[in-house]
This record gives sequence, C-alpha cells and structure tokens, in this order.
Amino acid sequence: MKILPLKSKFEAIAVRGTPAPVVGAEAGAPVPLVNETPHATKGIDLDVTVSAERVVEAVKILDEANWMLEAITGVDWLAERQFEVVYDFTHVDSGERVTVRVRISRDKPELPTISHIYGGANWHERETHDFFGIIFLGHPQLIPLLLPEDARFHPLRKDFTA
Amino acid sequence: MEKQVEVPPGLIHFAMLDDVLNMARANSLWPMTFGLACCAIEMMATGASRFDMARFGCEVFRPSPRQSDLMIVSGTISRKMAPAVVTLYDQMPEPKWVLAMGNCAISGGPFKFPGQYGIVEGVDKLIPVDVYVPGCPPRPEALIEGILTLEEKLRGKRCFPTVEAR
Amino acid sequence: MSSDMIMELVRLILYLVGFLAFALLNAAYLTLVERKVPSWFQLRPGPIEVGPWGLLQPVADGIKLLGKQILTPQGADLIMFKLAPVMVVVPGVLCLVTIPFSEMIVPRNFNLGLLMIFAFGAFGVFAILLGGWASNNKYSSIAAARVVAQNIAYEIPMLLVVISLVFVTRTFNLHTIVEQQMGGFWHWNVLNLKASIMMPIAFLIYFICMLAETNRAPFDMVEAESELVAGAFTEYSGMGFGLFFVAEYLNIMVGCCVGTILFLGGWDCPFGLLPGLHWFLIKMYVLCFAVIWVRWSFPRTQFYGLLNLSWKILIPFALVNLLLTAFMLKLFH
Amino acid sequence: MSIDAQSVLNETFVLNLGPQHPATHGVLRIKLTMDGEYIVDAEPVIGYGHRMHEKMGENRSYAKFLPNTGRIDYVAALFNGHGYVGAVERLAGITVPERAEYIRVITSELNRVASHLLWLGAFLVDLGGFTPLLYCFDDREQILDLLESVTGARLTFCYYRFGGVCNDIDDDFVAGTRSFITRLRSRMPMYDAFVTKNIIFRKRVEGIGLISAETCRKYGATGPVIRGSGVSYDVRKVEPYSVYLKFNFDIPSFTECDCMARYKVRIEEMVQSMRIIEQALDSLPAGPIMAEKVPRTLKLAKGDCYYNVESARGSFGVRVVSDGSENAYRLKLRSPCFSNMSLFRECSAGMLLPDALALLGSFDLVIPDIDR
Repeated sequence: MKILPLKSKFEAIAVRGTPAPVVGAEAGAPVPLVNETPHATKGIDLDVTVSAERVVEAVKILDEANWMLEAITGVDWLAERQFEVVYDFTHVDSGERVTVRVRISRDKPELPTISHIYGGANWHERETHDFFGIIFLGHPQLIPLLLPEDARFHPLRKDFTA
Repeated sequence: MEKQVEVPPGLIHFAMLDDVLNMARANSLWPMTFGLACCAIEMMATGASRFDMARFGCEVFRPSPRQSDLMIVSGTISRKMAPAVVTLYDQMPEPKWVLAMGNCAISGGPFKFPGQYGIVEGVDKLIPVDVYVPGCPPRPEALIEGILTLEEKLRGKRCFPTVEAR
Repeated sequence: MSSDMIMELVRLILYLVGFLAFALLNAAYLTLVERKVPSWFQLRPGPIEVGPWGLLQPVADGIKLLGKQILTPQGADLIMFKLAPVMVVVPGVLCLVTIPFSEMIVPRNFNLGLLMIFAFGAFGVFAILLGGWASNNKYSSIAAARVVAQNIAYEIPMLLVVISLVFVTRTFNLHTIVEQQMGGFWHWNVLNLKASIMMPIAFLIYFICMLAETNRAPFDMVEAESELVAGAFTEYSGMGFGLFFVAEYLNIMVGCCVGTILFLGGWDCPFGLLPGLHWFLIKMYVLCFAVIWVRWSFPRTQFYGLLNLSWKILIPFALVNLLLTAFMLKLFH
Repeated sequence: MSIDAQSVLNETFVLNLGPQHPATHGVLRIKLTMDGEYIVDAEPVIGYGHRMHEKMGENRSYAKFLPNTGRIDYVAALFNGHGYVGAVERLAGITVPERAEYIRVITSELNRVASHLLWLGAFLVDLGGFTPLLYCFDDREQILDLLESVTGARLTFCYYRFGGVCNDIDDDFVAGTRSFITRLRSRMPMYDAFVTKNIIFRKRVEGIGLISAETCRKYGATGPVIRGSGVSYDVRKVEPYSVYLKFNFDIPSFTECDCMARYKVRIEEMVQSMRIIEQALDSLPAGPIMAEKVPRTLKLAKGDCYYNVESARGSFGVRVVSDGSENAYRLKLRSPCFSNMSLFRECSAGMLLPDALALLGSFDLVIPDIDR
C-alpha cells in the first residue's frame, strides 16, 4: 500500500487554503477533501481535492514518493461556473492511483504549472489549455498543441459552438 | 454556379502518342508515401505480400512528391493538416492524380458531426479528386479496384475483369 | 578517305549504338529485376500484369517519366540542377567503353582501361553532389555531403585492392588481365593464392566498396528513404530523376563488370571449355543479383558506422593485402 | 573583417521533419534544430491527426461512441474498445460473463501480436530494411483473418459491447488460433535469424536512444518503453483487469534502456501473448457472452471513474465523467503514445539524425493515438 503514507500529508495541505466547492455535494455539507475510494468501482484509490495554490505542493508530495504522472485533464462544470482540473498519478509498483482535483473559477481560469516537477505535464497542460483555455501560470510554452497554431477557440468548453 | 466553359477541340491530334503515353502512365502509377490515418495501414497491407499492388506496377512508393504520380489520401484531413496536403499536391509534377481513400477523405466520414471543429469534410474541398474509394477503412481489394478504376479513367477502357464479369 | 578509316568509323558507330542500347536496356531491365527478385523473397508475385511477366514495366516507367513535368524548385541553381542528371549518366556509359565483354567484343581496347574506369567512376559523385546542392533543399544537401564523405572513404580501400591486383597483373589493360586468367576457375584472380593469400578477402573488400561506391543498400546514404525523404534526388522529377535511377543501375553494371574482369576471369569458362560472351554475362548478372540480394536483406547502416567500416576495417585489411602481395611477389617471382 | 570561428562552428539550421515524412508513420512533425547531423533540439509538433474523439464522446450516447474506439489507436483497436467498455461498465456496475471476458482476452492478445508484428516491420523500414515488413504482414494477415471472422472488420474493430462481446467465437476460430500460434512459433526463429542476429541491425539499435526509468516516470511513459528501461510495469499485472489474474505469464523487462531493449520486450511480449491465448483457449468456459439486462441506452449515475488497460503501446486509460444523462459529460482518453512521444524532445538532444529516427521508431507511434 503506497497511499497510506501519503494520506496524512495530503490532509495537511488540503485543509489549508480554500478549495472551491465540489459538485454534487449538498450545500453546506462537509466534504471530505482526502477520500479513500475503492479501486474496483472507481479505479482510483485516493481522491484528493486541493485548492489551486496548493497544487504544486501536492504534486511534490507525489513526486517525492516516486509516483508516475498519467494524465492531466479538465472538466467544464458550466452550471457551477467552474473548471475542474484532474491530475492522475499511478505507482508503477503497486498500480494504485491517486487523483488530485483542483477547482478553479471559470471566469479566471488560472493555476500554477507543474511542468517543472513533471516534464510530462508540459504537453498535458498544453492540451488542457487547448481544450478549455485554462492558463497554467509559469508554463514555458503555452501554445496550441493539438489545435492549429492560430486556434483561438477552446472546443471542450460546454458553451463552445463551431 | 460556375460558368461552363466550352473547350474548343484541338487543331492537331496526337492520338497515337496520347494513347501510348496514357497506357504507360496507367501502368506505372507511383503513389506517394503519404499516410494520414487508419487507411494508411490498409494501404500498407495493399502493398504487402497478400494483395501486392506491385502486380500492376504501382508499388513504387516514392517518399518525395516530386517523383510520384498518385496521391492516395488515406485518412482524415484535419484542419491543421489541410495546408500541408495542398502543398504536397502542388509539389507533385503534372500529370498527377488523387485517390480519396476512405470515408474521411471522401466526406469526413465518422468524424463529421454538427459542431465539429477539427477536420476538413472531404479532400475534394481542397484538391481535385479522381477516384473515390469508400470504406472505413476500405479493404485492400477495394483500393486495388480504385487504382484499376483510375487506370480505366486514363485509358478509356477497362483491361482487367470486373467482379460482375466473372 | 582510306577504307581503313571508313571501317573504323563504321565500327565506332556500330559500337556506339550497340553499346548505348545494351547499357540502357540493361539499366532499364535491372530496375525490373530489382522489383521482381525481392518479390520472390517476399512471397509475392511482383510486377506481372504489365506485359508478359511484367516485361513491359520498365518501358511503361520510362515513357511515363518522359511525359512528366520537370519542376525546378525555387532558389535552385538552374544550370547545375539541370546538368547533374546528365553528368551522372555520362561517366557510367563512358566506363563501358573499355570493358572487354569477350575476346572479340571490345569497344576500345587500350592500355589504361582500368585507370579510365576509376577516373570516370569517381566522376559520378560530383554529379550527385552538384544535384543535391543545386536543389536548394536541406535533405538533398545533407545527402550530398554524406555521399561525398562515403565515396572518399570507400574509394581508398577499393583502389588499394585494385592496386594490389595490378601488382599481380602488371598491366592496366583489361583485355590482358582477363587473358592472364584463362583456363579454368583455379586461374582466376579471386583464387590466385600464389600472388596473395588474401585474394578472396580482397574480392570481398572490392564487393563491399562497390556497393558503397554505387550507393546501394546497406550504404544507400544518397537516397536514405526513411531518413532523408529521397536524399539528393528529393527535388528531381520526371526524367531528371529517371536519369539518376538509370545511372544507379549503370554504375552497378560497371561495378559488376569490373569485378568480373578483375577477379572472376572475365569471359573465361570455369572449367576451361567454350569461353565467350555468355560466361561474362552470367558472371556479371550473378554479381548484380548479389547486389540486389544484399539490398533487400539488410537494413541501412548508420552513417558513422559506415565510415568506421571503411576507415577502421577495410582500409587496414586492404593495406595488409597490398603489403602482402608486394612481399609475396618479391619472394616468389 | 574577421570570421568568428566559433560562430561558424556553432551554426545550426532548422530541419522540418514532416508532417509528411516516411519516418514519422503518418502526420507527425518534428522541428529539428540541427548542428550538422547532430540534433540540438527536437520539438515535436502534433495535432495533424486530431480527430475530436473526446468531443464526440460528449456529443453522442455511450453506445454510439463505440465505433470511435476502433479509430483511436487503429493498429491495436481492441484495447481502446476494452478500455472504454471497461470504464462504462465500471461506472454502470455491469458484470461481464466469464466467457465474454475470456473472449476479450483472446482477441486483445491476438491484436497485441498483430500490432507488434506491424511495429516490427515498420521499425525495420525506419532502419532501411524493407523485407521483414512483408514477412510481418504475412503473419499479421493470418491474425486479421481470425479477427475478421469474429469481429467483421480487418482493422478498426468494434467488437466489445457493454456487458460482453457481440459475436461468439466458434470452433473454427479456436482451431485457427491454435494453428496460427503454431505457425508464429515456428517463424520466430526466422525473425531471430533475420533481424535480431543481423549485425547491421544490432549496430543500429544497441546503445542507441537511452531512456532512464526516472524519465519514464516523469513523462508517464508506459508499455514497452518503460519495460525496456528495467521497470516491469504492466497494467495486466499490477492492476489486473478482466480475467488476467487467472493466467500465467511473465512481464518481460530489460535494463539496457536502449532501442534493442524495447525491441526485445516486444518480441518477448508476442511470445507471452501466445502463452496467454493458449491458456485462455484451454480453459474457455461455456456460457453467455452478454450480460443480461443491459439497457439499449445507458444512463449512468453521476460520478466519475477511471479504467485502464495495457494496450500494445502502454497503459491506455479512460476517465468517464457522468452527469446522469445519456451522454458522457466528459470523456478523457489517456493515450500511451501521447506520453511516450512527449519524452522524445528530452531524449533526442545530442543524437544523430538516423539514431533519433531509430528512437522514434522504437516508440511504436500511432499518430492519431497521440492526437486523438
């Protein structure tokens, strides 16, 4: 079990800062920020929600414990006026998966880059920028990756029309 | 609507020469090594042992557009790729032919949906196409049939038996 | 005008026409062989539909290439760009002039035949260099630079081997070289162990260098399809490319002819019976087949591996062979 | 006027490789900054094959997206189907009958062998040898015949359904698969003699294109790339899905980290895949091939889940986010080629152009899988 030592570290950073509310939660209900989830039904072992300014810290914890970056993606929660950025990590020895979620405002979609920690995040962040227009602050080369060089649209936003 | 321009008949005919030239061209269609997506694998399979395009003298896949006669558009043309496809077509010397292989190259195929943002719906929006080979992807037999159809177009008559004739 | 001169003129014209036709037909049909032979290796029929057994395939290709538009890329050096395909074919044809196909069929028999072949053989590289440079294409330029380095590297062991052979034959006259080897395969230079025990290795070095000199796989840096698109010929279309294509096969033919003459006894029969043109052609085509066989069996070498092979292996061996030959000649003759 | 010798020596030029280039297997473009034949910087430019799969996943119902899965990584199409079907099943809580799982394993492993055979041929073409491609295609055609008989397609299979597979395999398929395994086993020594022992091939790949395990981790490179770097990470072992737990097989990994290691991994994987297929055929249970009561139009509960499978190129992951409607709210396809390709820039610096192309070939790239 590689997730156990991580749990307390995540809890320490998750309570600091103020993560945006999670979709589906009852208003006002306490939302656990660090969640152990069953792998068999979710495919995820540890579900962590952190605030945008804590994401680098959270990723550093994983990097120190030798986790592998699998993917970064976004979800556009139009109704809540939020973007969710999802980081998937896995461990090559145990096959466990940690998902770090960050919620940011749709009006000011900005969060710090992790491409200096994980080189592979470079392309994933560029892709997320392509699709959602999320700006990763400090990214060395935030230009369209999959879309044409001059693309100024973000197709996976729910309010996108061609 | 474009105006139909009537082409006056030529004064001098080189019928025999034209026939010989077209016969030679039909039997030596060198395609360009140009794969776009799924259909490219079937294009490779067509060149490989079981189907063997070499029988008709068109297995010489030239990597440079300057030396190829036939552009097999094998796959989806994304909007990012479209300028490159046009450039490649322009780089080919005359006479040149285009074979649109697969539904994506014909019309956008399965990737055409209302609100799509990324593909060109058919290569004929970019460059003139001589033969369309439908399929997703077309089987190698279909591609060979497409090439034979192109030969038919060049020579004005079919030299190989069709399926119906058998 | 004396009758001798008229006879000489007729002979010249006959040879000119005959050999040009022979050379170009051979080059054209070698392209068909190049497509047929691998198809047998590769479990497929190869060209069969164009004419009987695909025999009209080279004709169709040739006519088609003649009818293609010739494009000159922007920024190309026009004169050089157009000159290069001509320059690459002419040396190939000229080399054939001195080659004795049999006792009687020699277009021009003169003393320095071997030297002339190597002089003209080295000329083809310039054409490729010019063509690659004049194309104003980065791939072409890289390929041209590679070809020059490669040809310089392989010219040396090739010439060293040939010089060691000239020690034995004591002549540059190809006709004489063949005549010295008459009388069965044990007289051929490749098995001339009396002159140098390394003769078979010398033949091998010659063959490898010939592959490299004619830019054939596994040393086909000039065309390196998967790396440099079409190498030095990237920008050539129509007959410009066709001439490069023809020249490649002409060079193979010349290389195989020289190999046959120097090492395999020319028109001599292996068993001392019925020498003649047919034996020469058989040996030459077997060598050509080997060239094609090698091409379809090996991947391409890395460029630096190719130079290492020449400078670190072939040249030392060729030098040892040269010294050994000189030493043994001094000792036994 | 004096010539600054240093600036002349350091003169670099930009070489544009692609998007149409024989070595890039499609429409990849690499902007190379070269110093002579040495690569100073190689910036891959991707997106020329972007086909909007993720957008389509949001636009159409779950079942209607199935044909798309065959066109993401079309050389190993069944794995994409497996990943997508698995993710939806996981979220919907559908249990798949055992026979269907066995059939999935058999067909996927056949597809893995076909994919590796295609790679072997294409890799050799990258290195300049053409003939092995045709031998590989000859063997691959046999697999395609088998798969065609059950899936109905030669390349872009759409065979898996939510809750099972759409066609049952028959005795002909089982017999054909067995005879194919015999055939491929007998041909492996030929590949060995023709390719592995070829001196030029060895010179081209040994010690070329070193990728460390740490780089793989940082970039998320999986599949034969990470196994060629000495990490035996395989989703089938560490995160067993389907019925892979029931089979006996090894995960080959080599510590040389070079192109040769990745080559050996794939060759060994073909052997292991054949082992899995044989075991699965031996213990193939009878029973239904579809779960009962799978509605025609799936409506999944709110929430998200992740499912990944070991594709021929690495770990292929699918994240489905559902908002309770007929369509997925968000469908993320984590493609192995995307991550594998992203480390090319770091690893190719300082290499020679032909070596870099060998490295590129050893990734086994399928461009629409990168671009999705």
